[in-house]
Amino acid sequence: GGAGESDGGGQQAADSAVGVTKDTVVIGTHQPLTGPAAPGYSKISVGARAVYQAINDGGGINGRKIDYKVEDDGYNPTKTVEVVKKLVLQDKVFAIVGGLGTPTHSKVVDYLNSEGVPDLLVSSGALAWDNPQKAPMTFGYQVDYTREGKIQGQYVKDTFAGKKVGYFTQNDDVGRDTQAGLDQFVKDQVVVRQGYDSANTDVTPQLSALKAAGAEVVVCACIPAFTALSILAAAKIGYKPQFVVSSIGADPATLSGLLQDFAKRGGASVSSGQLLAGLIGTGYLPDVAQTSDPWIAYFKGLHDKYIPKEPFTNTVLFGMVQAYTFGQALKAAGPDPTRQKVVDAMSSGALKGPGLTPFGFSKDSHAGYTGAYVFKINPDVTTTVIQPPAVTDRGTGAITPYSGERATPEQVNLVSK
Amino acid sequence: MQDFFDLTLGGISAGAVYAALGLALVIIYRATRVVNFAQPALALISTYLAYSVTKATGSYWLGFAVAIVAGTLLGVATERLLIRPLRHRSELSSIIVTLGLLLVLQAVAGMIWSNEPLAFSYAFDFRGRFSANDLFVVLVVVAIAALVLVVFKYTPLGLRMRAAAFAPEVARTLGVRVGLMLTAGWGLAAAVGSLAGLLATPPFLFPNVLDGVFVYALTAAVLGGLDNPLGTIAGGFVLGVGLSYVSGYFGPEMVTIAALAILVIVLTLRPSGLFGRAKVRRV
Amino acid sequence: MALLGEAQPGEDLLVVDGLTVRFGGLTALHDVHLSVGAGTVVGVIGPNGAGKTTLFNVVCGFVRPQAGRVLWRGSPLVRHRPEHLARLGIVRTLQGLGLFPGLTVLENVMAGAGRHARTGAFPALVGAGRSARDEAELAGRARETLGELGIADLAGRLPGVLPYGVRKRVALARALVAEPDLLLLDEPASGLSASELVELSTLILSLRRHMAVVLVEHHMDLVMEVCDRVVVLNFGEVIAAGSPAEIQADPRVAEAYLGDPAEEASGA
Amino acid sequence: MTVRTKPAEATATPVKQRRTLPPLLVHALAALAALVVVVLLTLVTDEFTNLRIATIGYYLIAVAGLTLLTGLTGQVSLGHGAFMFIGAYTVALLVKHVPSLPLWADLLLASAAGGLAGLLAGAAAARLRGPYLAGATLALAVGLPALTRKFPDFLGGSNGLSFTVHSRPNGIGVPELRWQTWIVWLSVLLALVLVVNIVRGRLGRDFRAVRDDEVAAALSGIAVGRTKILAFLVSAVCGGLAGGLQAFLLGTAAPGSFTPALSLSLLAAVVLGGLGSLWGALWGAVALVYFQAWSEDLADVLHLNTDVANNLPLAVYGVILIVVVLAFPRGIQGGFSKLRGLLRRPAEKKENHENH
Amino acid sequence: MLEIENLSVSYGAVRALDGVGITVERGGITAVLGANGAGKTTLLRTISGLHPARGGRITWDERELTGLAPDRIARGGVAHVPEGGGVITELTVDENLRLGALWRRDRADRAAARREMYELFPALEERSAKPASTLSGGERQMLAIGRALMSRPSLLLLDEPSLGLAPLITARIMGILRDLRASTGLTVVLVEQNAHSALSIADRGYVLALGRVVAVDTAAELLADDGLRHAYLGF
Ligand SMILES: Nc1ncnc2c1ncn2[C@@H]1O[C@H](COP(=O)(O)OP(=O)(O)OP(=O)(O)O)[C@@H](O)[C@H]1O
Ligand SMILES: Nc1ncnc2c1ncn2[C@@H]1O[C@H](COP(=O)(O)OP(=O)(O)OP(=O)(O)O)[C@@H](O)[C@H]1O
Ligand SMILES: [Mg+2]
Ligand SMILES: [Mg+2]
Repeated sequence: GGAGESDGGGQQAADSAVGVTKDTVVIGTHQPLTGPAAPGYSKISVGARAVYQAINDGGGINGRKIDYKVEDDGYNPTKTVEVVKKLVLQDKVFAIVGGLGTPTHSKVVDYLNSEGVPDLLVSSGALAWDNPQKAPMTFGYQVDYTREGKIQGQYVKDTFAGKKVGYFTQNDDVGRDTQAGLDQFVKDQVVVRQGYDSANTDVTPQLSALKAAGAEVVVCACIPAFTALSILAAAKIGYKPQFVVSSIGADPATLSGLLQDFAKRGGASVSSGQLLAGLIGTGYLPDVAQTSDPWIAYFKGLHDKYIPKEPFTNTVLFGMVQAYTFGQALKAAGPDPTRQKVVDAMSSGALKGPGLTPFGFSKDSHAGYTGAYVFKINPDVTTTVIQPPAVTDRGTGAITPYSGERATPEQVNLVSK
Repeated sequence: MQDFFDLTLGGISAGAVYAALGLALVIIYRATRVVNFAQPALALISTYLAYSVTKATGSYWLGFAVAIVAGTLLGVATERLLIRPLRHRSELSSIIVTLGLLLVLQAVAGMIWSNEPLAFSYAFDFRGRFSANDLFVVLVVVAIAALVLVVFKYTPLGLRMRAAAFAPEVARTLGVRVGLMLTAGWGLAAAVGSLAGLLATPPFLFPNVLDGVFVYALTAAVLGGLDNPLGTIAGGFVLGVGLSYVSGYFGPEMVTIAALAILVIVLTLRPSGLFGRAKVRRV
Repeated sequence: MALLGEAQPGEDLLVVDGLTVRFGGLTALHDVHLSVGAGTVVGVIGPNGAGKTTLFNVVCGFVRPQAGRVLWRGSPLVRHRPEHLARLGIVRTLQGLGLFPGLTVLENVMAGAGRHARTGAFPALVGAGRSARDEAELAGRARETLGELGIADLAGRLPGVLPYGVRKRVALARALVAEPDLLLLDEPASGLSASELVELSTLILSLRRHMAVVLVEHHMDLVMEVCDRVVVLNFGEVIAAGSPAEIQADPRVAEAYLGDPAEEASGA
Repeated sequence: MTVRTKPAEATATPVKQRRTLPPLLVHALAALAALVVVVLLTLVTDEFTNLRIATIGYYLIAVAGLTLLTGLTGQVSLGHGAFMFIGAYTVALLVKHVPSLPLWADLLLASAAGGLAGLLAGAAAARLRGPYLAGATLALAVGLPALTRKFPDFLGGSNGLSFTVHSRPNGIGVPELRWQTWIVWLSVLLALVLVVNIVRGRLGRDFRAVRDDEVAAALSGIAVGRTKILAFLVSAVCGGLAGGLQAFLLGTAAPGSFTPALSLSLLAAVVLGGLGSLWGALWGAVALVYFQAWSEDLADVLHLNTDVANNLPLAVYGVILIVVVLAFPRGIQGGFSKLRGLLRRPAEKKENHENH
Repeated sequence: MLEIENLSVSYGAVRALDGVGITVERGGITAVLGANGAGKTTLLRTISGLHPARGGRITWDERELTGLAPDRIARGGVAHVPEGGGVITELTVDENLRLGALWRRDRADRAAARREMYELFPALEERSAKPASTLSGGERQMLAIGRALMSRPSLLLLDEPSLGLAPLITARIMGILRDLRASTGLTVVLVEQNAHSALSIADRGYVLALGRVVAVDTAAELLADDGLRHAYLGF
């Protein structure tokens, strides 16, 4: 086993099959279901649950149904530690899957690793999850912020050469790591850097500053609500930059929901399409609007069957893909899964799935998706890919186009009908 | 300089919203000596109702009206069911009960409308440095404050309400229908609170949307002196503009610290707020 | 205004020297002189709003005068605050009651005895050293004082449920337990029954052996009986001072305060 | 009605004779007994329950501090979480930057840092009353954690700091969590001895006197301002310790943990337990931990649509707050006292010191 | 006519009034005397509805007051000056005064009553715009009495009105009561510690002790009865 630094007790636990019975596997996660951080995230577990339900309805994985326990931590790290300990000690989960948030999850990584609990597919793009030496049980999921920043940076540099660039980033690791990537390419084009604080929804001062500095391209490392807020604030002050938005905040479905029927009043009429048209975003999963994509069609089917009342957004899709990926790993762990076997399956590099870029999982890397594609939002809020998937590393390595094959749903065939 | 001007205008419309919710707090405080922590939740529910009505009928103003009426009823019900039984109890009891109500109503909102943000539009066009909507917000708030001031200070109804709040037992022996006054105070306050919710919510509506506004509203009310509607308005604008400068010049992460600093400075110099009654005889 | 019988500063415990207090446009005290010698009972009377309580407030440091000063044992009290008084040996009762409703009668009285506690703040904080014995001693004193006022059996009750007259006694006990050198009594007799009045006057007379007393009162019988000297305030000015008999005979006092003799009979 | 002639000596003698155990000793013995109970409890419960017991421990000291401030001195603080914030960050920074310092020193410094903040807050707050105080303290709870974002390199920004405190000596065959629980309770009980001493002694009386009537208190020689600040100081020391213990126990310090919601639930615990009573603080802390747990379990049991299920615990918790306050005017402790009164009515009547 | 029959009131287990019967003729001034804790305040509070009766009946002008809310009793013309005055310190002097007659419809009459009160108590007029908290103890008492008279009550309940008043003012107030009785037929129940001054204007007096009526007679007889005076009134 690779449980380098964890103590003896942890290593024993790693080989255990806690949470696995003849016919069930108990897994858990922590999510902000309520409180100020819930908007935007509370639907992830809904998507995941739909997939687990589909798996269970199809007889489970190797005959075991997945018991998915979702604990609400309200994005409060103290609460996260408590609920994760509850999941581990009381519910005796087999693994934590998709724990959400950097400030929250970073508080339980040490604990989960020392207890030998697989900590899979963390819902955050922080770099910390990819540390197989110190955190052998922890695996990332989404593309990390620096990789994504690099891809955005190169795109901006190539496409908007010579134009003035402004950054608008969340005041935490999202902003910091993204800028680290961006700066490798567009540092000398940058005229202004503004940050926002997720507790303060008035972003007009920042947008005014971006406008005042003459930024023609605004790279926005924002969560969806703040992407929408910046678009509205820009509209308010009559500022029309080219927005380039990170995957965490560029879901067209969510954005158009947020921006529908604004400013229809007082004679003006601005539809969400008008506000969003031309916005450039990055992504690593196919977009829900790309109905021709086999995986989108597949997940849409699950959605319509299990959660038809929820809007089918990329947020829901995010949860679905996450659950599906875990299902693949569990299946790969064989008929008698142990914690160590699941970890080995994760790092085997064999997981091919819904994402348009590959996972970075191997013996030496626990990075999640390793690249992104670039898309543009059309006036009808569909998307067009304007730069195909490319992959890179989190350092200063090159960005290379990715041309690997994706497995189709039929090939993976996780859920039997 | 352009920056300064924009920040000022932005601060004014933000401040108007703080003032509006602050007014609701002041009215209830004047009417029942209770700080109503459930105020944001009462406003929240009314705003969600407005959202649903607007969505169903397409009429913003119908939703607006429904929200005000619903808010009033909610306020009345709160007073009757939760606050009245606490008449003879410490101020803490009412703080905790209104907090409990805040949790319940936010949860109910989440259950019905989900915790995900919904688009909630402005009353008028929001575009422009000082947009039609900004003007509307400021005018409404100033008008309401003036009205509240006149009602409380110059009408017999206001006098009754104040007497009922300060000394219910004495007021009763003077023929004041104390229960009615307290209920009326809550109804009025909740109506103003709902209005504040409608003004403060856009662009997005979610269960915790008014939390931050509430903190600043309470700060504004305390700044201005809780007994004084015009003080609250002043407090709201001072806070709105001040925080806008801080956000613009020092960064948004400084805003909450700045609010604390402003409050501490003002209260150190004037423990009853900018416009609160100064010293009272104590012996 | 130099008044007859005014003692030289230095001989007196308390000297009030040219005190003027204004509230906005209203002059509550104007150039008031007054002195209180050890072991004397000085009455301060005057119509409602004459400034009697304000005078006490200045002595206690609640109100800062616009002019004049207050000397305690010959040295001026500068920027003094109410909480310093007890240590100086001055204790005051409040017009009304001023009891602590959440403290038992015993605790109310013990709160007034803090002057005698010998432990510093830190030992009291950790409950070390003498603090426990100190507390027991304070309780002993408080019980004794309550006993002397005839209400020892009520030690464990909360004051809120007691009749007014009894509460008044508790307030008095709280003042006396500090064993002050100067006791300022603001209307101690209000709300007391006739028999209690008699007891009160006996008590005040007996206090004279240990302390000086300044008495603000509207019960003329009491004032006349216990006071060595009486000072009359009207609209913030001293209009008369002298022995009770002189005061009673003074026509200005009758006009401003007592009313005509016929009504006085029924009024006092 | 005559007044004594020779006061001091007359009373001093009899007191010396009926000497009982000093309260400090009595309280220390009680704390020891409580520690034994807690240790036994942790031995018979599973590890996760140990965590809950530890959680109750640090909430207890925070709530006890707030009880002293709000229940005894009448100063309503909506910002007590700010002191926990300071305590937690003190421990976090010490563990990260001065790892050689022993745990007890970390905790002591956390309490001291909390106390220092309390001193400042108290000095600013001493002149405020009612809603003004409430507003200012709420602003404190909102504003202070924002400091972390101003100094992201030092305080870790919104992600906060993570660390591990190794407190368990090698060779002790006790699970880590159980050991931590013992440490937490040991510290809490030590601090409680201090608090109980204060509450039962002269200072406690001064606190209550100031709460009841500031003017009369001043005239009784109680320095009102200083007493209020002292109350803030003591309660902030407790808050700082609670925060420090939380950091020690959970290995985290992040701004997201110290939201106004935390401060408000501490206040709720004070009222739920029974205002002004230290036993109440215990019930309040228990309620804080278990009411939330129960409402979550309840939501789990009922299988509901996700929006309802997600929000149900919050609603249930809110309802509990409302119902308890409405139905038990004197909180849980008040309910207990009433019950006890009913059980043995005639026996005790003489010295009815409220249960503090 | 105010008729109180067999009235009993308790505070928890403490019985404050026990089978009290009192009759006051219209236009009469009746003194209620008694030592501390006799139940005088409780009696007035029960009449004005602030405290529930455990048993018995109170009628005023043929109308039963028992069980009515205090504000209805007040609007029926019963004014109550509570022990200590009950001035609302947060309101101004003028607001306190106006509050007294707010329930009366007739605006002009309200204004006239206000002028009258300022004439009666000039000290109040000077301070009309100040918060009542700035008043001296005696001034507050004046304000409380003025406020009660504002509504031109038909029954006035006074709880120790002389508390803290200078002899001159006490005498003036007693005079005012006598005048009002003569001019408007005001009925007064006067609770006093100060038996002497109360009996000097009252027609009749009741003496309470431990919640029971122990003596009732004309004021003159009571004043003359030395035994009673010593036993219950202490002078
Ligand atoms: N803080 C204050 N602000 C304004 N006016 C005040 C203040 N304190 C006292 N006054 C006024 O000063 C005058 C003197 O008041 P003071 O209380 O000293 O009277 P007093 O002699 O004690 O009367 P009483 O016998 O009625 O108690 C009063 O007219 C009062 O209204
Ligand atoms: N709120 C209360 N709770 C309990 N007992 C009370 C309460 N109020 C009054 N009492 C008791 O009722 C009895 C009558 O009190 P009341 O105040 O009516 O007497 P009073 O004649 O007005 O006395 P005083 O002359 O002191 O004003 C007293 O024994 C008193 O202790
Ligand atoms: Mg006075
Ligand atoms: Mg009475």
